[in-house]
Amino acid sequence: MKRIFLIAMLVAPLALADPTPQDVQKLMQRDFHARGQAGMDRVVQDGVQRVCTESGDQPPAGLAKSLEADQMKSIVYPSGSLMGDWKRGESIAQNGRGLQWTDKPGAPAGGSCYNCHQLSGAELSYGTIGPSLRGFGKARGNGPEVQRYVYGKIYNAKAYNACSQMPRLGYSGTLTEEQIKDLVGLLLDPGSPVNQ
Amino acid sequence: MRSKVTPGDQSPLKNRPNASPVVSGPQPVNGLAAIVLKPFAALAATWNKDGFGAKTAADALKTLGASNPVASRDVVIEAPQIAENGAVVPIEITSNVPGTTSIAVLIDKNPFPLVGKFDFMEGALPFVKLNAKVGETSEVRVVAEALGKHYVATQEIKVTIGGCGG
Amino acid sequence: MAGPMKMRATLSGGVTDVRVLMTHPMETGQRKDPDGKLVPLHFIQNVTLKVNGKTVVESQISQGISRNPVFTFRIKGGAKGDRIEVSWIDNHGETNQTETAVA
Amino acid sequence: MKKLFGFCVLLGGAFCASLPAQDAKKEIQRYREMVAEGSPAELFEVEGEALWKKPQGPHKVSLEKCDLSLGAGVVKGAYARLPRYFKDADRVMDLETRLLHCMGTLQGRKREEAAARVFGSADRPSEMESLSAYIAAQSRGMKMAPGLSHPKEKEAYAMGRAVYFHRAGAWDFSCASCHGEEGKRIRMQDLPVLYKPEHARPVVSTWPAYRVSTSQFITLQWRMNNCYQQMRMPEPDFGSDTTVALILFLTATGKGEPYRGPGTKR
Repeated sequence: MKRIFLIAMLVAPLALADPTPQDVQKLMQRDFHARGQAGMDRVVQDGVQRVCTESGDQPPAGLAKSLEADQMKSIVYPSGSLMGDWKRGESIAQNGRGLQWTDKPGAPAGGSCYNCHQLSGAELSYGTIGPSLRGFGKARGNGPEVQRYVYGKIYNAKAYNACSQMPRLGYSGTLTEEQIKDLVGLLLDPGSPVNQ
Repeated sequence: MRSKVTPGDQSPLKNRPNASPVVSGPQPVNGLAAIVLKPFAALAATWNKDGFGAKTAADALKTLGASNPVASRDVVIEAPQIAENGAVVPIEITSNVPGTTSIAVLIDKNPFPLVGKFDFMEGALPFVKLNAKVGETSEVRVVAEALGKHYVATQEIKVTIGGCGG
Repeated sequence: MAGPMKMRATLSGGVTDVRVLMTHPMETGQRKDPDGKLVPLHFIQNVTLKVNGKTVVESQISQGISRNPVFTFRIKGGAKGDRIEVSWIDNHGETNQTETAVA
Repeated sequence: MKKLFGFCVLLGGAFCASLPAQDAKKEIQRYREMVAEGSPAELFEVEGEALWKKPQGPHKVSLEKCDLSLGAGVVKGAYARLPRYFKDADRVMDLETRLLHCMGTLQGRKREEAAARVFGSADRPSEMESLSAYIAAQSRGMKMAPGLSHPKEKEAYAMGRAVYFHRAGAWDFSCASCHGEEGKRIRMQDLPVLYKPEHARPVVSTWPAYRVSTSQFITLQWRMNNCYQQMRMPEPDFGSDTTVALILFLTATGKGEPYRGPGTKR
């Protein structure tokens, strides 16, 4: 990991006079305070965040690859089918709460999926930061390979694209294993509104 | 004092259960009664308790003697088809029906559909712009009264979720 | 004490446009406060518009009107300097009023 | 759909279209315009003016002598010049930070007391919110021109830009995660790309603003705070260098636009 930082420093496009991510982090450590479940540990960048900040989300290919491989190791797959209940998945996708200082610690969080993605055709209010997922399962089927990909992508999107804007919903502790399975169901179940 | 001079409190239809279902009959002029009997109109105004307490648009319209209004394109609703937030939905209403003396606004799906009734006199144009709460996707129903007859127009307003929802 | 009101009345093309803002919570009686207690029903019931002392619009409204109500009314004719008054009364008997001259 | 068609006949065909996505966007735009026409923001200006003139604190004086960068007591045009470096405090300050400063220096109020309730509620707006509405409104028509020449202003601008692109927190977000690419939106909300002048101009010229979804008047400090909440970060201190730097960066990016707020937001 240390070596990765050094390489990242060399490719950093920022001019010398500009504040570095370390400078920003130091200022934030002084200017922010813990509140509710949002502790000050969250201000400290991890390797992915640091490299992505330094490279403007465009790390060199080799570095991206090694970061992704590293992130892939974090994914914990449950045994058995990864397809949960799409109905519960839909309400998780609608819910935009979780991990904020205003959210009750321990209360079930949402995936905020509709904030960035189109899913069910019935929901007009969807975001476009991520790609549309309309008909996702219809186009790809719902075999074990696809299930594994979707589960992994939701669990840790950075394992597939180091500087993805998508949160690492499993890795960050936002969603439980069960909830991620329900979202897999929402995307892949032929009965899900996503695939109508 | 309030109940005695409140035409809206006592629906004329209650006294006339067999009133014509097609076009409702002439109504007492609320404003006039209020002015004559109450010098401080704003401080002791009429308020249609039954109408505002009604849980369906049909029941509310009954209290206005407007059970079967005639559809009219002269009642014009200017409102967005989609509202980003149901807490504030702007609705602009104009009645081009000659002789309009009042406009009632109802949101069908609200727990209490009737949100307002406006009586116009002395040169006020039959026009109002207001902000209403619309709890869920619903029809907006506007009923204008002119020369004792009632005219209606409706428009659907879809209520969506805006922002991060967190 | 009731919060502020603000009004403007402008004459243009032979029509006076009156826009009035009122400070009021317009509570539905169904909302819960942060402690989970129901906030009691509290809303304006009547809004009256007068021109030079004569009532021209009598409004009856419900809790279905948005918080901090805004109304626009129109009066045919009128002249600059006409006195426009708007008053309201709510279900607690609280009242407020404001006046302005047509500009 | 059948129902909708019925109403089409009634309304002379004006609303006959169903609602494909592109129309949905247009309708939302219309919704925003109609809401903005009747904004209660002005009610907060009235309240704010009264607060500006109200004697408060141990010194029992009003804020009327507060120097908002154009000299003691000059309100007209002051907001459009902020954030800016203030020599007496030796730091860059935005409007709210400056007001807090004046509450201390003029009114003799302790920071803990004055800053205890900077973000209000619909039921009880904060002093800071009403004051911001009043002071910002006195800059209507003036071009946004924050301070960018003093070394500390330059330093804050550079820091603000770095903060904008800095990824951290439980969800790995920077400001640019949402406000980073053109044509994107969250739910129905279009996302301005705030490091681009053409996007920043209409934004900085309409804050602070009344928010219809919560019936609250909201300030830029609140906006920064709320963004960090949604970014799953800890809470930034009110008026901290981080927030002021970010506000300076955004305002400077949108500079030159005539101020036309306080605005109305979703």
